[in-house]
Amino acid sequence: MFLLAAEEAAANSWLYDNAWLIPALPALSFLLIIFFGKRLPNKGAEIGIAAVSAAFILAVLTTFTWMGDIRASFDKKEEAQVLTVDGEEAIAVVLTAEEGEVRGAPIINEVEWFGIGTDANRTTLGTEANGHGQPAGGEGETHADEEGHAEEKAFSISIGTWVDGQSVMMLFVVTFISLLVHIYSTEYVKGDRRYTHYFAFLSLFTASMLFMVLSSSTLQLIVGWELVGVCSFGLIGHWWEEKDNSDAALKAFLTNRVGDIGLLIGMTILYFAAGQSFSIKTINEMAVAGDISKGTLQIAALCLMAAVMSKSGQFILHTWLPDAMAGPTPVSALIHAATMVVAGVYMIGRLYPVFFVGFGIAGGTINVMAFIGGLTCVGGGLLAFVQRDLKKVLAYSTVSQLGYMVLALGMGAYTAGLFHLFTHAFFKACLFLGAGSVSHACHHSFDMKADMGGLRKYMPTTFATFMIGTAALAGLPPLAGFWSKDEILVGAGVWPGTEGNGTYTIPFIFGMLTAAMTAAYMTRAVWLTFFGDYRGHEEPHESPPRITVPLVILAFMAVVVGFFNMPKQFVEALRLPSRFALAFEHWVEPAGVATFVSKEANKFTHAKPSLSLAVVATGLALGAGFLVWNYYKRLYAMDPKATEYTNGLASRIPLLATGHKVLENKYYLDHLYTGVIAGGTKGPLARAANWTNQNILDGVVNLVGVTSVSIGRFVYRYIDQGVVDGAVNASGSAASSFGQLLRGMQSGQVRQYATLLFGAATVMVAVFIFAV
Amino acid sequence: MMNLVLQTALSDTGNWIANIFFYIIAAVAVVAALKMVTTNNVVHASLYLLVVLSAVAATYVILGAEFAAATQVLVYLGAIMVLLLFGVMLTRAKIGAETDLDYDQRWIGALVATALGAVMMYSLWEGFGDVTMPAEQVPQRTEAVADEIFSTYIVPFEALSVLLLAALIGAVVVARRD
Amino acid sequence: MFLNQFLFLAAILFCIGVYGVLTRKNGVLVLMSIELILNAVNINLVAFGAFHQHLSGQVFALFVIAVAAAEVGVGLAIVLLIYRNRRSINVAEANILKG
Amino acid sequence: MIELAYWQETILKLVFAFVAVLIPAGLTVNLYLFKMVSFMQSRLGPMEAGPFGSLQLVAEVGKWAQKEDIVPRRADEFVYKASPYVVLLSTFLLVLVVPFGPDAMFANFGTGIFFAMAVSSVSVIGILMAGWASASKYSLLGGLRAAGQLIAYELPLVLAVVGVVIQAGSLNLQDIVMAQHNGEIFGWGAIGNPFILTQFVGFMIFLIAVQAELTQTPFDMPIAESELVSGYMTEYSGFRFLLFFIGEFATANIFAFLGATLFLGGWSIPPFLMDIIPGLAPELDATGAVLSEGGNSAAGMSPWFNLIGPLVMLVKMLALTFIVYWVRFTYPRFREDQLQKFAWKVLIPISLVNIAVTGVLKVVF
Repeated sequence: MFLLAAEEAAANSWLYDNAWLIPALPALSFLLIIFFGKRLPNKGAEIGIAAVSAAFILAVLTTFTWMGDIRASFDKKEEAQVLTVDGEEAIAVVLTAEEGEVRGAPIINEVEWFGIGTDANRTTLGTEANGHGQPAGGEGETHADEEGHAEEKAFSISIGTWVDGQSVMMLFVVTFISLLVHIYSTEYVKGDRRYTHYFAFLSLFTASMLFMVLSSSTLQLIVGWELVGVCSFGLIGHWWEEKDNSDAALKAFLTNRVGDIGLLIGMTILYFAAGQSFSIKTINEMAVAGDISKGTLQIAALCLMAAVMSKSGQFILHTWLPDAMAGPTPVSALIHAATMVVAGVYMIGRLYPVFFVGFGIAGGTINVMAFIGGLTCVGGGLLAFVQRDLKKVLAYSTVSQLGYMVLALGMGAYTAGLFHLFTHAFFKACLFLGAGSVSHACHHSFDMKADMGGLRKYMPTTFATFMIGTAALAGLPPLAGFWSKDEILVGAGVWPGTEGNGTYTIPFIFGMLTAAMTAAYMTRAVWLTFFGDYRGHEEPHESPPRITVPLVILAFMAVVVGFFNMPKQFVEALRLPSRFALAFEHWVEPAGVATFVSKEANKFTHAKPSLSLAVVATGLALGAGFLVWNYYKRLYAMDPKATEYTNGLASRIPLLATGHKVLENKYYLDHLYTGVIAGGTKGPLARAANWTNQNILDGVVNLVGVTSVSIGRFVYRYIDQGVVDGAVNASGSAASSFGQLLRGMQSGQVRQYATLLFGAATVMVAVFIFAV
Repeated sequence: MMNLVLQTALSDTGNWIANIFFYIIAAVAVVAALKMVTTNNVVHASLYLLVVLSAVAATYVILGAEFAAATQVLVYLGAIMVLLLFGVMLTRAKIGAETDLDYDQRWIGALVATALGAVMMYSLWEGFGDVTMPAEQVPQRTEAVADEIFSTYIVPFEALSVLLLAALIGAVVVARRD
Repeated sequence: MFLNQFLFLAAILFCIGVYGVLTRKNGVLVLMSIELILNAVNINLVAFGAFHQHLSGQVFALFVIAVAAAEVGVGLAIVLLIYRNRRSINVAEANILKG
Repeated sequence: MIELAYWQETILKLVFAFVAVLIPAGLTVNLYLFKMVSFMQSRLGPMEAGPFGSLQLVAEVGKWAQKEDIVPRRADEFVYKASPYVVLLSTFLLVLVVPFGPDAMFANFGTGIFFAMAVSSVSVIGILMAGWASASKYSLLGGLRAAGQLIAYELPLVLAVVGVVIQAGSLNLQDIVMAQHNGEIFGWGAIGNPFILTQFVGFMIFLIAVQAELTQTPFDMPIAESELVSGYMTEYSGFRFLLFFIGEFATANIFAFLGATLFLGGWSIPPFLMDIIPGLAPELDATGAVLSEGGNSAAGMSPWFNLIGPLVMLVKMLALTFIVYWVRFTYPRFREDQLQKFAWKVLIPISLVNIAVTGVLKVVF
């Protein structure tokens, strides 16, 4: 294919073609650490850091190259029109939105992994560079060719790398956070009995995650998916001597197996639906072109959704994620906040056409994905209120934020969802590592109520970075979370003036609620940890630089990454160059999606930003945060060491049997309710509900009950006793005597059963032979 | 020697030799099988089964399935029968006749088996009465069998390996003393 | 050579196996009769494979042999378990399922 | 070549099969059991019968043959009597597939080594039969031990052979011999490529497993005199004991023949010797490979090898049996659990790794 973008990138293609190096380096490091780690002066940590640094540098270079390529084609948008080459229409760049924004197509390099069959003309080994800028409309013919060629092959499976905006973004995130976590870990798990083992697993995890990110076929995706699951299992159970930890590891593993069944079934369905192809490209293109029936896609998407639910901690399969906090904190930051748990979100993005068509996202009002995402973000947020373990607050917050991403993708806000993934990775990693730092100071306790409080004086750096992370998570401008959260809310298409892919009213309400709740529970966590008086026993201390430096870097990132996707109006208002607007969208949104969400088909649009929505959402968050703050302030005034009111109203209302076992615990319920009622929002509501329940509902129920009792009496006396019972008794005794007859048949003797079986078979065969 | 049998059996002129061999083998197999189900000593029964299995292996050779024959010997004679003998001996098989090996009403079994046999033979006779085997038979090469297993039947093959693993674990779990 | 001569042999062995399954009380003997039945099936498979000049028959016979191995392993384990619990491998006594 | 009728060929082969089993068995018994063990124990051994006691074996056979053949009263007579023949049958079936020259072999199976592995397990049945039918606790225990041991070591034996099969690319023993004869090590083919060099791990596993399969010390629990009197052979006497005795040594020889075929180049001699000795050069086809016809990949080799080959094999066999008896006369006995552990936890894992490595290297080179 003769494409401008391809020419442009040819010079830089070394990085694309050798993207396999990025996962290969940590994989190599895993082997080296396993075999030689124990003998090295730093017990293998240096190998891990070196390998991940190298992978990080490669990832950064790839990212910049990618950005440069996109920029180059963006500048060429005037020239980039339809070309005709050899009588074949090929479109150089894909024009989607009204200004003709440019999308980069994936660069796929594949080699045959293994093949079966004796066909000599099997696919040629080596790299096969599929061109840049897959044409929007012209894929029909070219693909017919490729398909035809594929038919000749015997069964073969390819392994390859898929470089496009989405994967480049993840490469950057994974290597960046992994590197920081490696550095952080050298201090955090210092002197651990399985130090080498720990670093080996970190390396393996990094390799597997990168392998999964770069996968070009669904099979490869599954392999990577399972590998990260294994690493997660190994690292949650890092201190397996304690039963809780190994239980948590098992729970994570088993819960994920539930989703994996969905993954396997879904991928199998797609494999057969796409004409026996594992290629993500083929599957996506066929889904876009309507070559796979919508019903099939729907079933496949539902199955894959189960996998997303387990891996990305969506309700109701989220329960393993909070328990996974039993692992070391850096692991929680890397795996259970920033990277592995977003694998589900990543997969949705990777196979977005399947979900988009399968769930009918375009133009809808609600769908499974948006609903599950909404449920998760609200449910996770609520649960975060009642935790006394700082890491668990963050864990439920992660659940909630993952729900946010899924919600966004379910509403068709593709870029928003992935952008939130991107920003969330930084500030949540920052928060987790901050929590680790706090616990490092408080002698490895995460109990906010018993062992913390007033830490801001003792650990200023940690406090500052934690505050930045909190503000970013709560979505306060101009930090990262603000931009991504805002984009998601806009994407719902509910607020006047935003367009979007439909009108997702219920998800929007969920989203707004979550925005408020996030601010509230994070305020609570911050207050309990850093304000008030110190409630622990020993003097806390600031952590050493190997812990604080990653924190500062991550806090910095949490401040700046949001600016990658500023809305156009905002950029114009600040008089910045226009290319700063929606940069992330340009870079990340893949051509695979762009082809299918073409403007002509009018299926996919980007929502328009709305200043008023941003103001309202921020106000909501600030308000919620302020209410909680006020609550604790008053509490502090009563008793400096108190962490909750002792006689809350909630202990009397067992209303919240809403879904989670933790909420069944009176103590936590109490706290949640006091918190909310002090905020003055839910109290009257609950009372009103109670009143309605007691007076109206009960009245109706009683009425119905009385009526039915009298009817029942009548029926019993005249119909049941007389007519029905007579019939029943008769049939009963008939069945009983017949049963006595049959009882002889069931002797428990295998021989007798076998005799009957063979005899019956003989008779049947004879009947078939002679009678038919 | 056996390959000579094979070669001659599969050539045009050697048909009658193969036939003679086949009938001898078949007679041995049937007699041994009958003895197996009627003898009143468990070890004798297993040894008769051994004869039947060897005869079946010989039948495979006549049919040109050399690999299947070798597998039959390796798996059945070398493993399954040894296992069975093991089991028999571990469960204290007596030397000499045992009285309680059969049910009293053998005629039911005989009736069912005979009826089944009659029906099967009738249908076979109707279906393949005068169908002859292809005259020009080539022994099926092991290589070709391997190709077949690892291309067309790769999925059943993998499933089978999982089954064997499951059986292994199952057997250990069932027989374990705890 | 007729195809039927193999099929008849298989049919006869099959019926003898069925007779064994139906009349034997001893667990091991029942297992052996089942082996006989499987072998009869195998003869059919191989014979038809040779008849059609196709390898599938042989391949399936191999599969059946492997499955038989698994079956004997598990079956024998069960028999040994029964022996351990009841000091007898008489299947007639293993009738807890009696209705 | 002299063309023989089918019946002539068959009779000739039967005779030769007896020769191939019995002569080496007698040789090794005389050489190793009578003389070598004596020297290792600093004594002379038999000296009276024949020069340096070389006819001692004849005397022994005569002695055993005239002893009474006792069947214990409670024994299962038929099974008791049949079992030595089953053991010997396995030995004779084994020798069928061993090639002694380009044409000097009894049967050229496509699945030669697989067949050998299959029939080698038949002897277990004979042993179990003997153990059960003797109506003796020692015999039964010996039989069960033997069966457990033979099954356990059958696996590493087969797995060790798989490495060779992968490298040769064939199950046919003649092909394996030719693969070694024509092979090269890093482009140097003067001695061919006897697989002992490239499959040394497999060779060691093979030797150990053979030692166990033959129930030779240190793996002689089934017949351990000090524990089980003589295991499954306790009740046997006279001619039937002699059969077991022959079976033991003959099987050792056959396994050594197989080992020589698999790892030492079989009946072939190093290629550079063939260049030196006149009249031994093979007929080559256009591509420079040895002619092959009728499924026999060695058909083009000089017919003289039909005479030289058996002698070469004899020498190689004696070398391997020497190792077997050397170990036998040197080491003390394992314990039963150690034996099982050694098979399942050491030999099998190593042989699996060996297979994996061989497979990878086969693909790479």
